Amino acid sequence: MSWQAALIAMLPEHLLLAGIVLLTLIEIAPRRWASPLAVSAVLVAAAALAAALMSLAGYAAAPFAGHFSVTPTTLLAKAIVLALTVPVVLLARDDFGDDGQFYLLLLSSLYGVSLLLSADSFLTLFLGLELMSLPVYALVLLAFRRPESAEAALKYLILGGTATATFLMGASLLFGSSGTLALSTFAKALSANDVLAQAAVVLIILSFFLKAAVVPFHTWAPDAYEAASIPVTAYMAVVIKAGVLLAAVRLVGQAPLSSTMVDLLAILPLISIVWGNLTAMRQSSFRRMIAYSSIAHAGYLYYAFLGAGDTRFTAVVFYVLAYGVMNLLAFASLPRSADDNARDHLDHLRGLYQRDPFAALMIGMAMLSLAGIPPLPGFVAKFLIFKNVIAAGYTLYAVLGLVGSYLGIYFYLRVIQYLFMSTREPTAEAVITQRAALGAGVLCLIPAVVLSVFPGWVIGLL
Amino acid sequence: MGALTLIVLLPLAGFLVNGLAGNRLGKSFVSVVGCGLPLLAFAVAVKSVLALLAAGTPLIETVFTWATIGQQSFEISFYLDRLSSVMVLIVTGVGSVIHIYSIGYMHEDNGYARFFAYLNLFLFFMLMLVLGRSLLVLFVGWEGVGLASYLLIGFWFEDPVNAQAGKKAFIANRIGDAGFLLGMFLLYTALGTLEMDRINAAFMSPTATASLLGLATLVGVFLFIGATGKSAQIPLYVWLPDAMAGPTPVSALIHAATMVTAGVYMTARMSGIYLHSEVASHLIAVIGAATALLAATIAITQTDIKKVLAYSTVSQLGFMFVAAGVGAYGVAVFHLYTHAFFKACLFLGAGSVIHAMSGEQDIRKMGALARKIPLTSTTFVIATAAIAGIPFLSGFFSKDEILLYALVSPLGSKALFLVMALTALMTAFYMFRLLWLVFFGSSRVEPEVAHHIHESPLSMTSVLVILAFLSIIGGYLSIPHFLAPLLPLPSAEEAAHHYHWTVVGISVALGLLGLAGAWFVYGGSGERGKRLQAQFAPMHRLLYAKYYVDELYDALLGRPLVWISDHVFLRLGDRLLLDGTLNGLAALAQRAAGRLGRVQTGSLHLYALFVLLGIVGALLWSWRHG
Amino acid sequence: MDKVQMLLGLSMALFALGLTGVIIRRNLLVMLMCMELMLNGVNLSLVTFAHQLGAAAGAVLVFLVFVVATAEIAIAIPIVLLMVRRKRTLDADAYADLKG
Amino acid sequence: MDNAIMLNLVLYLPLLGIAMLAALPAGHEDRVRSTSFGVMVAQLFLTVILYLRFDPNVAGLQFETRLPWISDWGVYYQIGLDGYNVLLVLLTAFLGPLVVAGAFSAITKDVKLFYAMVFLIQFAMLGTFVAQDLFLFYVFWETMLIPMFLIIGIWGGERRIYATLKFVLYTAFGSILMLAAVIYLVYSLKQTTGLTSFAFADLYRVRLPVDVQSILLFAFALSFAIKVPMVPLHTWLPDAHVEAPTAGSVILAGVLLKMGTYGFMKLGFPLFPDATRAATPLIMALAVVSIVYGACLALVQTDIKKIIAYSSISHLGYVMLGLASLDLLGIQGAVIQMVSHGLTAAGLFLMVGMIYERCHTRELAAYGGLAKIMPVYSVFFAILTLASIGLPTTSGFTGEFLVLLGAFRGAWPIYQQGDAFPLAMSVIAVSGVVLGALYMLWFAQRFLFGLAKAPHSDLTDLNLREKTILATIVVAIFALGLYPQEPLRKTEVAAKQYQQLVGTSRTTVAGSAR
Repeated sequence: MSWQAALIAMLPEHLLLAGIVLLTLIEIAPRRWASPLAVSAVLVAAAALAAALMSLAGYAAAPFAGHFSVTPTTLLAKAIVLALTVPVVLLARDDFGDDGQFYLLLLSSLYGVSLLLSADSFLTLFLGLELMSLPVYALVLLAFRRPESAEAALKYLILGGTATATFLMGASLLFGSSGTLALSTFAKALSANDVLAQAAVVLIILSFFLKAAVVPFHTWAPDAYEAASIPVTAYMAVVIKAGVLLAAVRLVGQAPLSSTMVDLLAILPLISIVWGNLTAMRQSSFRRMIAYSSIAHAGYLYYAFLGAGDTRFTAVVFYVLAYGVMNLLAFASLPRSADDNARDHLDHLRGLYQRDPFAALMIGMAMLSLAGIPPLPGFVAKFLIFKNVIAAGYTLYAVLGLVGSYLGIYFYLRVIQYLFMSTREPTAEAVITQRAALGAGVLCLIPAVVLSVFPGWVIGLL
Repeated sequence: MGALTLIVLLPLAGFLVNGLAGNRLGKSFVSVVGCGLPLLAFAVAVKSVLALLAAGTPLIETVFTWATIGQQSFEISFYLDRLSSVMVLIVTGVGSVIHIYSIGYMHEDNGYARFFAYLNLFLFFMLMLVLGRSLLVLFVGWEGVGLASYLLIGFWFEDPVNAQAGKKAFIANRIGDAGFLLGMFLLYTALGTLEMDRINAAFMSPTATASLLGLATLVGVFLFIGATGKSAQIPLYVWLPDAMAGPTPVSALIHAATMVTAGVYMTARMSGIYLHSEVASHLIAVIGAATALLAATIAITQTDIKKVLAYSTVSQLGFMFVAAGVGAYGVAVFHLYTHAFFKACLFLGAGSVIHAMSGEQDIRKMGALARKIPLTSTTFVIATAAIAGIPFLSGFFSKDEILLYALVSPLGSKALFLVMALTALMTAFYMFRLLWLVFFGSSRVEPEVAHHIHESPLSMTSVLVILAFLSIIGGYLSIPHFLAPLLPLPSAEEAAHHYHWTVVGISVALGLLGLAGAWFVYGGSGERGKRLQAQFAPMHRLLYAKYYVDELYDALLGRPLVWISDHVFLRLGDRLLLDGTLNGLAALAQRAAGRLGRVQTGSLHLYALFVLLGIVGALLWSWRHG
Repeated sequence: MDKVQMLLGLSMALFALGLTGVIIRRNLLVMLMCMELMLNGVNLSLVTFAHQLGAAAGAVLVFLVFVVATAEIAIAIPIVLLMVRRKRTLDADAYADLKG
Repeated sequence: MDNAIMLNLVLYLPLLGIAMLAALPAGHEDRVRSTSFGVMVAQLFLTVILYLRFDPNVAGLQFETRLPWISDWGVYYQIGLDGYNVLLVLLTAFLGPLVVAGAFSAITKDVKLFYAMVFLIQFAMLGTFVAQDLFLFYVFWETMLIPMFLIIGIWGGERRIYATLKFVLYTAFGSILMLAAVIYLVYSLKQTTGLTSFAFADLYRVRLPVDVQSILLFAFALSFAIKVPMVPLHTWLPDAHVEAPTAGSVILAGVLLKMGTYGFMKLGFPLFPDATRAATPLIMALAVVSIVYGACLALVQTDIKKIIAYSSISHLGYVMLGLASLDLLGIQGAVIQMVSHGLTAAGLFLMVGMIYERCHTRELAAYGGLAKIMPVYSVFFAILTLASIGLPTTSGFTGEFLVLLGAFRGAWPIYQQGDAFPLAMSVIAVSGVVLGALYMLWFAQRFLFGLAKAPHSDLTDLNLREKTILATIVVAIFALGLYPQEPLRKTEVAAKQYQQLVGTSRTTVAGSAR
């Protein structure tokens, strides 16, 4: 491997690394000489841009052969994940202001994600996963506004650790059955009927379920999401989920699935669709509701794997894009308030339309999109996935999944009902519209519109 | 624009003018428009009838094509032959004079313009009915007159009773119309046309297929259902007596002279079909006879002057249907025509009486009015004599022929003849009873009413005179003979000759008997009447209550319908079953949501347990299926 | 070769033990240890395979696992401290404020 | 202007309207109203031009636009006019200004949002009608939900939340299954013919075994039948109507319900002809049940709006009967009946709204003797009532007469082959004529006649705006009743195509239903 190749191929990672270094310098410097927010925003954006351009240029290289490689698709995935992080950074403004550690942790976790996305061996994959997860445990903790956040962090940590262990156990069994840690062995094992390999595959898949919060491994999500602060929740709900799913695509690739795997990849996601959508109905905390909704969405996302091999990547990427953008739009438009508890409470949204029509419309739009109602992007994304599932011949699963998604409509509409149909209670104070948050909102609104009006163009790009 | 179209449109113009601007134009103008246009229509009608007689072939005017679908097209066209010419003359002629009568009768009413607008609207639809070439046009008129009658019955809508009566009339007619529609559909399906001349031709043509003729009965019955509604026959006659809630001119025009006879006209018009169906014809005859008898019995006991006349109308319509039923369509139309005169005269006379009695309609509170309102009473006497079948008056001729053909026609029978004879007797009886109770005998008028009893204005009395005159001479124009080319009488020539004078004798006897009977019972103080009533108290109660038919219908149809709709459909079906299920499901989802939420206890142990179970379960699953 | 089998069985046992420990033990620190136990189970199996197959990759992964395990604990301990400062107990069941 | 462009303009004018409203500064509610009205009128104007330019003799699409939208799936942005939708597009555009004008005085809260929502739903409805690509159709179809959800939910009555959620959840459920069916249909098209396309024209060619057809038809029918609505899927309608603001009811009754029948006519039945013909008895039965059931329920309602709501169920039963009859008269009648009901129901709801603005109650018991107090109002009301019970010379008669005649004519040969069921259905359907008169006249009698009830003795009669609105509708009603020839000409080709599509078998033996 040539170090130039490494230099170029890992440009996005390097940019993130540079960001990490800079932030550390800012932290240790006696006097603040740059705004961490600005730095991280710029660098994440730059990294995203770099990845995107490289992907468009069709750049491909394997600086660490067998462990780390980039292809246009991986770069595209990276670009999307990084791009989705930019609004998160902006969002952090009024929760963390210029508190550097948040950005530090965020970027390191992001580094993990991008490592994850071009891993070729279980070594790198494992590194990526952990590098992604560990900072997040700390991030959850970081919201000192909530006394429970420590509890949440620990729950997340312990279950996450379990996931790691499960993953490693799977990896080692795979290693044992194939003699190598190359990622490609997984795809082979999918169709193999050697007991060891199959167990390995199952364990690895389950660990990914756990990271993406699929029933019954979802239990950490609601607590962590609720106790974390808005930017962190957004990060977990969007970026982490996106990273895990894209990694899963990389892992499974285009390999055909044995019927056992199909059922595994259909039934648990199906359950989590139903479970998430039902449980969300009764929530009074916005973030907790979003947590359950994200559990359901994890279900839809894993459905994508039922589709034919060559359709999976597109489906997942498009869905992640639509889902992420809309989630971030909602988070960006949430009304601000001193008291985090109150702010998180759904009642805080009552009559928001009277107070801040724009925000209300944005949140409403996001909810409808998440509910998968046309013409919003969420619909096209769902359609894409279910189309593939049916085309692959799993009509029954598709129908059940759709019916499950029907259950979800209610609680999204409930939010809209709060926004538009109930009058504001006098206590709710006027909204302080944050420029940064507004920027984040706009940043999401544009792609949202593009995705709704020209879905064909976007799909064409993927 | 053709003459026939003009005839139809003139009243429409009147309706539009009076309806849209009447209130601003003042009564005199309204009267001019309201009466002038019908008169004009009458003139045009006369002219075109003359043209028809000159031409000899029916006049046909196509106005426009209503709809073309595929090959078939529905055309709005008018058709004038001898039959429709009789009708159009009656409608425009009698109609016009009744309009004139209304000037005086309605003068005080503040709905004056509205009234004339409605009357003109009625004429418009009625003319459409009688001039329409296709059943479609006829049906438009058919429903239209129903609407006009609905509006006019409920003219004084502030009294819920009147509105109720109007609704009742409309619904009863609608029920008939449903049958009528089915008849139309069947014909259209079979022949692909609704034009009546074509339909008749198709049925009469020697090449008519058996399958087509096989439909005759069904079609005939369906159409007749429509007739029973419009012409108040059993079982749908119940609306007509209530319809008397409308202003008296309306009763005269719509519920005596013209609209109610539409059914008879239709049967005559469709004779081509009925001639091929003995069953249908018999049905018509039987229903007609039964209705005639039933109505006559009821009429005997009624005490409201207009109700008596109403039931007599029902009864007379029964006569007409008997004629149609025995195949003597010309005779039916003949009676229709004479009836138009004397019944209109009677109603308008009644109106004049009511006018004089300042609104009183109960004949028990009248009596000995002859001297106070001579002109009215004279005309009333003449008309009564006419309907009772006293010789040499119009009614005598038509009724006599009905009785004759009921006996001699191949479709007739002795029984039928006897029933009709009995009915004729009753007719004479209750009419003369009415006459006596109102105009002769001792006065039972309340004093405060008594001192301002006055003869009606000229505009009304003149009309009475005209109609009385027509009731006298009307019979000398033999309609059956006039219509013979179109509607040949049943082939019973020698039988007719053989029985002719017998029947004449009988009917004259009946008329006089009725007169004598009424005189005997109600003459003088009318004590005998009361005693008779006391003797047959239960029967009298039954008759006076009109056999409780209204109550019966309400109990058998009205209440069950509402009850089922309310309890079965609404409460059980919609609320309990459908909404109950849905709300149940919603509640279920909510409860499930609660349950699932409670699983999230917050205990780390439980969470870990889930993970363990998940892993173990998945592994076992994969081993079992792998 | 039964030695490998045995070692593998042992590693599995460790793993299962760890997971059960997380489930049943009430003390937070013990739970963390159990988590480590799972990882060590994995390590054992990795080493075994590496040895059996004579491939170094497995052994390399083991070192990474060590690193990560320490990192996890490094984050976990302060969290636990925070929690204990709040409620003055190590009993995991005391910390179930987030639920529903 | 080029027709295709004009059609697009008609379609997007509402969005333009929304933009204009957004541009308006807050507070100027009258300017909001006038702007909305202006846009709607412009739209109507353009639509009328298109209607006049529409060539009745051309089979297939006119004024077509076809652009690739999601090329990878063969989804096209394809819109155009044909005999199926031309009248409904005209109806939609016709009601637009009336809806806007009707809400001038009624809506005072969040005026801007309200008119924006009206525009949005107008856009969605027009889109649904003109869409010629199944994906596009579905997108528009679903988009309709949201504005209606808000219109009922924000400006509705007391139980508006319940009503609007009921409406959305009901409809959404149908759509979900339809979505699955859509995907499956397209996928099987790809399987059988190899081309991936959502275009109606292509989908009409797909061949499927009857059992698969039936399943798919069921999925489509569920969605459409809920919109129509057909008994027993109707219970959302009364609540939605009662709680919705006048404009909402007018849109619902005027256009939205036609979506269901249009869907059946354009998609449901032609796509699955064999299943349809197999299910015809069921469809007819449901149609007749809707006619009778709706009428009976209308008979016992005490809430004015509910009476009209249930009457809608009854009237749309005729449409379904006509479509199921597969007789040209019936089909044409069904089309006319759709428009006719759109006019009469819309008119009646507008009138209810007008009286509600004056008396603030929908309880029939509270009314009476309006004919005395508000003569003009009563005249209009009477006319609309008569139109709704299908009195000759009104549009209602044209529709009902043709439908019933067609149903009868279609059933007769079947009867002669020994199956009396369809005939029986068409005969029972005729009874709807009586029931219709029964409930509407009883309603009118209690509403208009009798003595004036005390509180309303000093009501002001209709003002000029209201008169104009109603007069427009009444004119249209009589036009359709007296000279249906013109619209019938425009739809005839489509009716024949429908007849032919549903009439000819497109089944296969080797089906791949999984």
